[in-house]
Order: sequence, then C-alpha cells, then structure tokens
Amino acid sequence: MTGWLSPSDWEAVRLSLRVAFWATAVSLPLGIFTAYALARWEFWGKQLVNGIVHLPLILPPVVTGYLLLLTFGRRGPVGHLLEQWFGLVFAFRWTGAALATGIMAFPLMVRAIRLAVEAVDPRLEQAAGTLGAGRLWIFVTVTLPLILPGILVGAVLAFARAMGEFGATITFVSNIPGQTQTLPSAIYTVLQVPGGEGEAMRLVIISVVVAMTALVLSEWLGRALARRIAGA
Amino acid sequence: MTGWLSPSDWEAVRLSLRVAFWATAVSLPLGIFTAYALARWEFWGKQLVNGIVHLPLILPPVVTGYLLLLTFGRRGPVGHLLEQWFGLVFAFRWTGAALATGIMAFPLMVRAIRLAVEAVDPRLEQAAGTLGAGRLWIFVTVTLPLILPGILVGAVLAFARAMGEFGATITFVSNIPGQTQTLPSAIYTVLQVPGGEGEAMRLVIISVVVAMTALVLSEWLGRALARRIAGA
Amino acid sequence: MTLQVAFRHRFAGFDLDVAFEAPPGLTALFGRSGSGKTTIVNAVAGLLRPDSGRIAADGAELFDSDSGTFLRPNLRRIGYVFQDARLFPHFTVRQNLLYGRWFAPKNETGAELEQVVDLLGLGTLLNRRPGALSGGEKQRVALGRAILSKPRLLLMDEPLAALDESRKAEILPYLERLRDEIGLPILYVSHSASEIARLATTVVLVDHGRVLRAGPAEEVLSDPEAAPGFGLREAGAILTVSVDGHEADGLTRLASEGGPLWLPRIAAAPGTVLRVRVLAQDVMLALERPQGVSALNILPTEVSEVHHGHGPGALVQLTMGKSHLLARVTRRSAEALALAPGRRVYAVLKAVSVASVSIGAESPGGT
Amino acid sequence: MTLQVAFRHRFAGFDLDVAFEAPPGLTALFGRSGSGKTTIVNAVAGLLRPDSGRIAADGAELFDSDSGTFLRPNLRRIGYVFQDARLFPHFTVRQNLLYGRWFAPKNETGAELEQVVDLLGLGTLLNRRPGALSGGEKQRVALGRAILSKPRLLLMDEPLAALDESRKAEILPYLERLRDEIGLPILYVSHSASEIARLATTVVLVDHGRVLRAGPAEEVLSDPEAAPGFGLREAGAILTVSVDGHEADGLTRLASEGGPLWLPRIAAAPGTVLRVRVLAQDVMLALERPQGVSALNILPTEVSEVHHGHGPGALVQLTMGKSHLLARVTRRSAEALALAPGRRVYAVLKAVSVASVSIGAESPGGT
Amino acid sequence: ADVVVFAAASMKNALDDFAARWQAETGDKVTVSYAGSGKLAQQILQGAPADVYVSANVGWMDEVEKAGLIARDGRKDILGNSLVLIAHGATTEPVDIHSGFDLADRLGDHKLAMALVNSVPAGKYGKAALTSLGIWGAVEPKVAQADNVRAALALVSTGEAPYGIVYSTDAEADKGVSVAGTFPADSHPPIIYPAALLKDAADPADRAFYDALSSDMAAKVFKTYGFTVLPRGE
Ligand SMILES: Nc1ncnc2c1ncn2[C@@H]1O[C@H](COP(=O)(O)OP(=O)(O)OP(=O)(O)O)[C@@H](O)[C@H]1O
Ligand SMILES: Nc1ncnc2c1ncn2[C@@H]1O[C@H](COP(=O)(O)OP(=O)(O)OP(=O)(O)O)[C@@H](O)[C@H]1O
Ligand code: MOO
Ligand SMILES: [Mg+2]
Ligand SMILES: [Mg+2]
Repeated sequence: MTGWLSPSDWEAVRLSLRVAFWATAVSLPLGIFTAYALARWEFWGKQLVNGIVHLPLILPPVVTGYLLLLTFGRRGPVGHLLEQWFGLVFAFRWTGAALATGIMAFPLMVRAIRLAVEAVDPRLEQAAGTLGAGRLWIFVTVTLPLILPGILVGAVLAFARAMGEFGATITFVSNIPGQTQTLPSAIYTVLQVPGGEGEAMRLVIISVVVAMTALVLSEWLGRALARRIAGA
Repeated sequence: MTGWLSPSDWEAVRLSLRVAFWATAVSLPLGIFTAYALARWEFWGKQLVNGIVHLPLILPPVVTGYLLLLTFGRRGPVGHLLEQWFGLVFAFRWTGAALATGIMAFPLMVRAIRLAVEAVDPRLEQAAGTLGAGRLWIFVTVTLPLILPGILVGAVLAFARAMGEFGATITFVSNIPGQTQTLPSAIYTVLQVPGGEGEAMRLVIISVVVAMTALVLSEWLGRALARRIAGA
Repeated sequence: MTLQVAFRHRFAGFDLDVAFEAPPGLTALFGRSGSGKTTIVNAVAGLLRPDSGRIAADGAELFDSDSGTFLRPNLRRIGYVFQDARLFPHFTVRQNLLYGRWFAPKNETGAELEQVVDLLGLGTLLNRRPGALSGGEKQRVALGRAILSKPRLLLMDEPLAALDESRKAEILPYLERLRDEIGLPILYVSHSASEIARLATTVVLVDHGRVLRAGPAEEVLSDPEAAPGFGLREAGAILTVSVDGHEADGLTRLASEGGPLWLPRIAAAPGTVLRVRVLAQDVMLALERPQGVSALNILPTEVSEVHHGHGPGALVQLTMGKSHLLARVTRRSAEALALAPGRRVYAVLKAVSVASVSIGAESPGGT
Repeated sequence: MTLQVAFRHRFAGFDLDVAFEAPPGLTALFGRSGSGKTTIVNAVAGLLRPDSGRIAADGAELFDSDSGTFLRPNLRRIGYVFQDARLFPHFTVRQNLLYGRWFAPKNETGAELEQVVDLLGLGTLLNRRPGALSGGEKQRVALGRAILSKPRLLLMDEPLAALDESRKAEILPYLERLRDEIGLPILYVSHSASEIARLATTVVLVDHGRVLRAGPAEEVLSDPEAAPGFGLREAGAILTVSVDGHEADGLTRLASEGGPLWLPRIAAAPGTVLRVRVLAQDVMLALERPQGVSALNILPTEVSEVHHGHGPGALVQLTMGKSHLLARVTRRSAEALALAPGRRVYAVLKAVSVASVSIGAESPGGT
Repeated sequence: ADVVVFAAASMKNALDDFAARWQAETGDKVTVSYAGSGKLAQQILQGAPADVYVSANVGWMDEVEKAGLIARDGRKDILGNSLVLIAHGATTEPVDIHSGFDLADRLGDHKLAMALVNSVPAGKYGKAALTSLGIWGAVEPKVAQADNVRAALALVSTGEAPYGIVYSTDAEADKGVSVAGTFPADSHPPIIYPAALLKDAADPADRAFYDALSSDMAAKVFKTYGFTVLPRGE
C-alpha cells in the first residue's frame, strides 16, 4: 500500500479526513441553528442572513478563498482579533482548511436541514407545548429528533463537499504538504504535471472510497431513522 | 454601465445566466426523477446510482472537469458518438458549460428534492390510489405538488451553484470569451492580472446580485406555496 | 357484488386471521378498538398485502397469495373513507371532491357534485383548503370524495364518528339510498350499534383478529347470544313491517306480524316495506293489556326464550308469527311475571322509543 | 378553578364570538360540526391567539387583548387531548405517555403510569410507536399522555369518539374520578349527549360561533326548550338520588324524591349521592298504577309543563318534590291521557332503561 | 476570421494589449482563453478548437507536439521571464541573492509564498533556483504553495507571507509588494514561453497572428510588461 501511494499522499488523505470531519462537526450546530431560525422565525434582516449563508455557493471558490484571506488572515480584521484574544490562527493551518471547507459546505447543510424543519408538523410542537415543554425543550425533544434525517443529509453533503473542495482552500491556506495539502490539492498538483494522471487517479479513488463509505453509512442510518418513525 | 464593465464582461454575465438557466432547467426533470427513485423505489444498484449522483460533490471540480473532457470531449467516447449521431457538441461550447455546471449542481438538486419526497405522507398517495389514480397520476397530482417547495429549493441551489461553478467548467470547456467564459471564469481571469481586483469585485457584485435575486424570488415563491398548503 | 375475504396477516404482536363473505348490501364490521377492522379494510382496498389468503369480488380475484395475484388499489375501483380523513392539503375542498372524477369511467353515472355538496353541507367550504376545516368538516369532505369517485365498492372506516347527531341523521338516509338505489355495496366499520342496526344487511363481529360471528343483520342482531358483543344497551331485534298509512296527528301506521304499530311520521309511501329496530331495553312486558298509558303500541306475543346473563338482567325473546322481538328485563321482573317459554305476554312499546335512526328501507340485499 | 372565557376571533368566512364561564367540574362544549368548539379549546390552550377578548383561570389572565397578555401554552399547565391524536411519532407509547412528566412539577401528585396504562388497556402497546397503532389505540394514548402531564385543567376534544362502547364504559368512570377525586376541572367537547349528560356539571351549547345557552348541566339538560339542541332522542332529566341498599338479585335500591327506584347494581356504598339520567323517551306515563308489568319503577308525579314541538310528539315535564323528570310521548297519547299542568300521572320506568353511562357520582361542583 | 488563442493565465495583461493592437491593425478578431498551461494543453489534446497555444513552460508544449497537433513549422519560443523574490510592502531593503543566502532565517516562523512547486511552472522554476542555491532543504518546510502565481502574489500582498517568489512580470504592477531581488538567470532553467500554431488552424489569420507574436510590435508590447523577448529564429 505504501508503495501504491507516496507518504505525502497518505498524509493528504489523513488531513482531508480530519479537515472534513471538523468542518462538518463544528458547523453542524450552527447549521442547525441557522436552518431553524430561517425556517421558523421572522426577524429583521432575515433575507440578508439567508443571502450570506448562500454566498459561498454563488461565488467562485477562489473569491471566497480570497475574501477569507482578507478577513481571517493574520492581518485581516477578524483573524487579527482571533489571534490576539484566543491565540486562534487559521492562516496556513489545517484549521484554516477546515474553516474554508466548512464555509463552502455551509449552504448545503443549512438548506437540507431547513427543508427538514419545514416538513415538521407544527401541531406536534404545539402538542409538546401543551404538555409543558418550553421552546428549547420542544426543539430538543420533538423538532430535533424529527429532523434527524435532514441533519444527516446535511452532514453528509457537507462532509462530501469538504472532501472535494479545492478552490477556496488552496487560495486561503495554500498548499503545504502535511499541513494544508488536502486530497483535492494533491490531486490538482499531480494533474498539472504531464503524465500525472495515474497518480491522480489513485488519489481520486481514495477520495471516492472515503466519501462513498460516508454516504452508504448515512443512507443506512437514515433508513434506520425512518423505520423507527414509521413504527415497525 | 458599459463603462463600468467591459463588453466581454457583460458577455460573461449573459453567458453565465444562460448556462445556469439551462443547466437548472434541463437537469430538473432528471433530478426529480432520480430523487423520487432514490426515495421510493428499491432496485438493484441503488447505492451505485446514489454514489454516482454524489460524485461531483466529492471529487475536486478539476477532476470532474477532466473526466468530462475525457468523456464528452470531441475525442471522448460519448462526445464522439453524440456528435456523429445527433450533431450535439459539448466540448468548448456554452452547452458544455451548462453540462458541467449541471452535473456539479446535480447532487444538491437531487438531495433537496429527495428530502422533500421523503417528507410526503405516503398515506396521501394511498388515498389517491383508492380514488383511481395510477402511479404516474399519483405522482403528478399528489406527490409533485407536495414536493414543490423542495423542487424550488433544489432548483435554487442548482442555479446558484451553476452561477458559481468554476473548476469543472474551465477544465472542461476552457475559458473562451463569448463562448465558454462564464462569470466565475471571467473573475478568475481578471484576478490573474495584477490590479485586477477592482474589476473582479464588480463582477462578483453582479454575480451576487443575480443569485440573490433568484434566492429572494424563490423564498417568496416558497412562502406562497407553504401558505397555500397551510390553508389560508 | 359479493366480496369474499379470507386472509391471514401478522404484525409484530398482532395476528389477524379472518374469513367472511359480504353479500350485496351493507356489511358492517363491528369490534372493539384494536380488533383488526382497519386492517381488514386496508387489505380489501389493496393498501395492505396480507401474508396469505384470498380476496375476491364477484369471483374476480383482487388478491390471491397462491397465484401471486395482487391488483393495485387504483385498479380495484374501491372507494375508501379513511378513519383519518387524508384529504389532499394542496387542493381545495372542491378539488378534493372532484379528484376521483378524473379517473372514473366517464360513461358511468354516479353521484353528482351538487347533490353531495348539499347533503354534506359543504357549500360554503368549497374554496377552502383542508387546513382550514374543522374535524367534522374534514370527515364530510372525505366521505364526499369517496362517493364521487364512482366506486364499485365503498369502504367506510368510522365515517360518522366525528359528526353530531343531526348531521348523522341527514347522512344516514343518503347512505341507505346509495346502498339501495344505486345498489352500491358497502363495507362499513363503526362502533355505533345503532348505526349498524340501521344500515347493515350483514354484520361481521371481529374480536382480537378473528371473526366471532358473521351473518344477516337481523339474525346477528336478534341473537341473544351475540348481544353482549354489541353492548347490552344496544341489543335489539329487527322487525320487518310495511307502511299502512299516515294519520292526521303525524303518526304513521305500520303493519307488523303482531298487529298495527304507530310510529312518528316516516317519509315512505304506503306499501313500502321497512326495517324497524326495537331495542330490547325499550320493550316492557305486561301480563294484561295495560290501560290508560302513554304507550301506543301493545303487541300480544309469546315468550320463546329466556336468556340469563351474569348480571341482574335477562334477555327475553318474544315471538309473533315468524318475527322476533327482544326484551331486556330484570331478573326480579322475570320471576315476578313467571316468564318462561310458552308464556303469553304483551309487549309494550312507546312510539317515540323507536329512534328514527333505526328505521331503514328494506334493502334488496336483506333476507 | 373557574375558567372565564370571552373572546372574538375571525377566520375568513367564520366569525367566533363567545363568552361563558366554566366553574369547577366538567364543562361540556356541545354543538354541531363546524360550530367553533375546537377553536374555543385552542384559544384556552394558547394555541390560538384570539383577535380580542380575555381568558382567565381563577382570575389569573391567560390572555387579555387589552393588556397584551398572552401566556405561552407551556406555562398554562393545561392538558389537551386533541381531536387528532398528535402523538410523537418518534417516541414509543411509553415515552409518549411520560412526555409531560419531564415538565410537570415533581412534588405534585397526579395519575400514575401503571394506573393509566391499565385503565386504557395500553399494557401490550408500551413499546410500540404510534405508527403501529389502530385509530382507537392512538386516541387512548393521547388521553393518557394528557392526564399524566399533571395538568391543572384538562381540555378534551372528542376524546372518546373513536372508541367502542365497552371501552368508553371503562373510561368514563375514570374521567369522573379525575373530575371528583382529583378535582381536575375539564373542558370537554363531545357530540354524544349521553356522554355529556353523564359527565358534565356545566353545559355550553355552541352554534355558529355563538354561545346559545350555558348553565348547570341539570338545568340545561332538563330544559324542554334546550332539548332540540341535543337531538330529541337525547332529551332527558337528571335526578339526584342516594344509594339505599343493594339487594340479593343484583339490583340496587335508590331513594329519590318520588320514592324508591331499582336499578341494576351500582358500585357505590349506601348513602352515596348519585346523578341518574332518565331519558325522556324511556319514561312511559300511566293514569293508574300498572299491575303485572316488567317495569319495576313506578313513580307518582304531577305534570308541570307540556311542550309541543313541530312533530307528532310532546315533551312533558313532571315534578316530584323539587325534582323534575322529562317524558316524551306522542301528541295522540298526550290528548288521550289529557296531559296538562297539574294532572297527576305515574311515571313508569324500566330498571334497565337507565343506562349505566348515565349514572354518575354527584360532582362536588354540581348544584 | 477569428483567431482562438489558448494562453497561460500569467500572460493576460501583455497578450490582451498585444491582441488589441493586432486586431486594430488587421481587422481580424482574436479571442484568448486564459487558464493554467497544463489545463490548456490537456484541452488541446482533447480536440479544443484552439488555433494558437502559448504555454508558460516547455513541458506541456512538448506533450502537444508529441501528440502531433502542431502545424508544420509551427513552434517557437517567443518570450522569457525572470524570477524575483518579493517582499510585503511598497518598499523593502534589497536582499542579496546568492548561493546559500539567508532566506530561511529571514522567514523565521513565516511562510514563503510560491506557486505549486511540482506542477505550476513558476513554482518549479523557483524550486530549481532554491535548490541550485543550496537552500531548498532549509526553506522547503516554510513554503506555502498557491495554485497559481497570482495567488502566491496575493499571499505576500496581504502580508500573510513576508516573502514570495514570482515572475518579475507579476511583481511589476502590484502595489502591495516590492522586489527584493532577482534570481540569477543561471540558478534555474531558462524561463521560456513557447508558442505554437496548431494543426487544425486553417485560416490564414491564424498563421498571421502566430507570426505576429514575434514581430517588432509584439516585442515592444511584451517588454513593457516585463518580459524578455527571445531572439528570433532560436
Ligand atoms: N384556519 C381557518 N381558516 C378559516 N376557517 C377556519 C379555520 N379554522 C377553522 N375554520 C372554520 O371555523 C369553524 C369552526 O371550526 P372548529 O374547528 O372550531 O369547529 P368544531 O366545532 O370543532 O367542529 P367539529 O366538531 O367538526 O370538529 C369551521 O367552520 C371551520 O371551517
Ligand atoms: N404496523 C403495525 N405493527 C404492529 N401492529 C400493528 C400495526 N398496525 C396495526 N397494528 C395492530 O393491529 C391491531 C389491529 O389494528 P386495526 O387498526 O386494524 O384496529 P381497528 O379494529 O381498526 O381499531 P380501531 O377501532 O381502534 O381503529 C391493533 O392491535 C394494532 O395495534
Ligand atoms: O468549484 Mo471549485 O472550483 O470547488 O474549486
Ligand atoms: Mg381502525
Ligand atoms: Mg373540532
């Protein structure tokens, strides 16, 4: 196996997994919150928030990456403060890759979860209210379990997107083997070399295998959830 | 206005709109079909189909573009046949950009619609069956209207992604102004020039305005649909 | 149309094994909550594919596990009024009502929209969507929707449970007309013995997934043994009578085997044959013909059977010619009056006791 | 607890304007389908914010459009049994039942799970999810869920509509106990006059979004004017009686103002005060005390009012001491017996006619 | 007639300028598709309708030639470029670039921005230069590779990285960076931009444009953008 892929390729695989995992895990709570707010609340600036959430989908990834660089870079207004206050640095770190892929995947996640929230029968939430549950508890005990399939879909979409994202990542955190060289960056690199198709294909296969595993797992989990609710 | 953006920039805006529109419009029926099949049918190879649908999400866009080039290019097996039989050429035409962005957006579209299909109460479809509706009619008169909000979301996601897609498009159909240079490609191009940020920003703003308009329209339509079903 | 039903189906924790035949007319499925009624109806509609068995209409197989036949619901032309209304939320009431029309054969006649709308009191609701309807309104729309789809068989799962008495009183005669005039066979689930007594030509008693008793309504309902199944309060017999004439003070005179009966006006022409249900608890027995009482109907009968249950009461079967009556009395009275087969007694029956709900037109499918 | 309800609300095409007071006990909302019952109940629960008005419990405002008060549903501690069960599909029956427990104050006592499960016959269903329940089973779980949430007020929207008679007969005494022993105030929607007659201490008649009549159950139900609202078949009076003793042949002797009454065994200790509902159509009138009849209960009374309707019948109010009875007779009999205020007649009443459903423990909230 | 040119993205400014002049002169239209050289070569290999290809490195041009897609007598090296070390800020103290110079120390904890060192031409040349100067080993762990030269430039321009290695043509216009030094021409393989007339180019205008790329007018234009113009006939 080690002969099949170079150690730095393996490094890229490991890094991509880590980046995609954290990008998904960290953005999930925020994604759920945002989706719920957009689906159920009326507030000033809602359309603005909705627009901002979709921005990474609309903008070419390089632009997103560039904007991230300007904002979260060491000298960027946010990056600067984060470093000063929390010692949190994104630039040239895998955390930056996670931030970039997380942001790129965010609209997908939010949309999936929002669709699920909108499909929840509000009469069930009302029933929970009459049984004494406050808003938070209604959310936790009724809404959340009912949107689990949607959350699952959102998470898988985000994970898959995070595994495949390239443009924003390389623009924001560049391509430092072992630190920010994710699978797509590695693939891109070898594809730019004449005759690099063979190695690229091997990396693509790994990428596909990882994402498919996540996909099949999620399908399986989704079915289990659906069966549970159908009441077998 | 013409002074604000160069004619070739306007060309790119027009082209992007055309590409995104057709990518969405043509893939929508297929997306609905695929989503329905994945949600409701059991068939051999279902997981495979599911995997293939998600592939463009997982693969780095350049890889997808490269695979498209190999398959649908003039010398590619499929591209060759399509040209011979139907005179249909994708390579280096705006149709190819539509194909690339359509494929890149397809998983998003399918996932959104599939979530909506899964939220439709099968008991309503059963009721339609007892009233004499066959499978197709049940789909057209019951399922389809009930998943309209999901279709809308799917279409908007696809349109937005098509407006923003860059990697696969430039790899597949290159970056020929007036023919295959979409907004993201144009942005990329001007970003290659020192001092091109100003023009890039103008293009980004146009891109954002277009996509936001689509977004707001879709939100508004979605609300109208929801209100109708809520029964006001 | 005769429906033959015989199948088994297992749910985790519930085992259904039923066989019965539903001849033309209205067949009532009666049984406790959870006894399997909806499951049976679903199997007939084709919404449930039973583990094994056979379901056929007039010999045509709808389902047969041996031959692997399973006709899809839309090909069965079976209208179904669901226990939960299942209206299409995106359609207006009018569109819901007309839904089945698209698929029904154009040349066949059936109920007309206006007629159904009037009957069900839906006139002001036609342009609303189901989300803005009350519980009973939804149920009425579901009823109309099924009827308007011109089915060859109608399944009704507690269609009137959410309705008030006066609305029920309006709808019941219509169901009778469907049964008799259009000759539409109906499979009807209800908890209400009086609804069943009025409408059913055949009764199927279901309990814990088994058929306890099935047969013509008169027989099953007049059978003292079967009575506990309906609840003692609902025990009663069905008398077949014919309209004799309408009198000036608003009463209708009926001819029965035991003599004339007077009931509050019945809208039926003289000569019409009717089924009248007399509840056992509404029948008082007297050894001599009582004088100066408000009860108009006093019939000479002979005790044919006395059935003592566990409680303080007794069910007495009375015979007049070939007809039977049931009377429910206390054990104490039974002893005081020395009731025993062969004893001649007068059955005293108030005119107003026979609820209009229990007067039905004689069904062509009845015995 | 006394509930004060007075509000207006407009839907497109429907206008609700109601005001009534629900004193402790069980207040029944009665009215036709679409008359506005569910809307009222929703407003009390806090699921609907009316356009204007005020809703208060024991003076504490739940809603007041003037002051802008609107207490959220979860702060009202009002249990609600919905017309559609609304069970949580992702929870098992047990989890559904215990849901309200998480939020109820821990120190307060309330119904126990086991007790409720037994009563509602849910023992074998505890680990199922709602998707695998029959219609009646769902309704029973919803009932249990609301009761177990230890509410201070219980709203029930046709809780028993999907249930069979025997199941109802088991549940009704329990509701009485909730009402009387725990003293839980209940707002109860039902189409069944007999359910209402048995349970209600207060009756509110709703029609087309307006309150037609509201008052103590005895009054509203014994009022010949209000009777048509319930359907003539359900007209009847409520007698307050006390248990005198249990006799060997299974009958219970009751003392009423008109003399002794014998009914099939009632499980209540001697001395207990009970409410007994006697349907107008079950009362026969006789000028002389009949002899040799199966009816055990013959009470001397005096006619106090004769109410002629449109039909061939008449409602006769009878007085014995301070109690009233209603009798429904034909106009022909009324004339034959020359019934008029002041005339002394015997009311003949079969022991078995008084359905056990109409025997209720005297509620502390009753008059 | 319409001439379709596939050109390396780093040539955009200069080539746009030249093409505009040539259009004005001849009345023929030029359309340029800018992307990475590799991408363009792959597209040409797959039958892209390009008439002229200008690559930023020799390797990809060789691929195209091997595939037999270049017209007879249709390849020439037209431009050269030099490699510079840039620093963040409008001005900077000059750095003496020589064998073993102290780049690693100057970087400290910070990064050196380059284009991808194994695939993008500018990155490859930079790596070769640092290797021949004997400091690649010390610098390598501090290299941040961007997917193209412009992205590397942006990293320095925004101050994310203090130093970067780019073409002198890129450093020209960016106000956020200044040239700290130029790599000796012999420290890396010559930076050559070959141009090719492709086999499918049938229109006379195509060859005219190809020829014009090595005209005097072209030389003048390219020089103003910082390129070195290679002697004709090489
Ligand atoms: N959202 C709404 N928009 C318009 N009309 C409505 C809406 N909700 C209810 N209504 C109407 O208000 C009236 C009262 O409805 P409500 O549900 O209170 O009736 P109900 O007395 O509970 O009837 P039922 O016994 O049939 O359940 C009905 O005529 C109904 O059509
Ligand atoms: N999917 C299922 N899995 C397991 N048990 C089920 C399922 N569906 C129904 N049952 C059980 O089957 C039995 C019969 O259900 P069914 O719905 O036929 O009852 P029913 O007679 O219609 O009752 P009701 O009058 O309460 O509607 C019930 O005990 C129910 O719990
Ligand atoms: O669309 Mo991209 O191009 O993720 O890099
Ligand atoms: Mg059922
Ligand atoms: Mg209601």
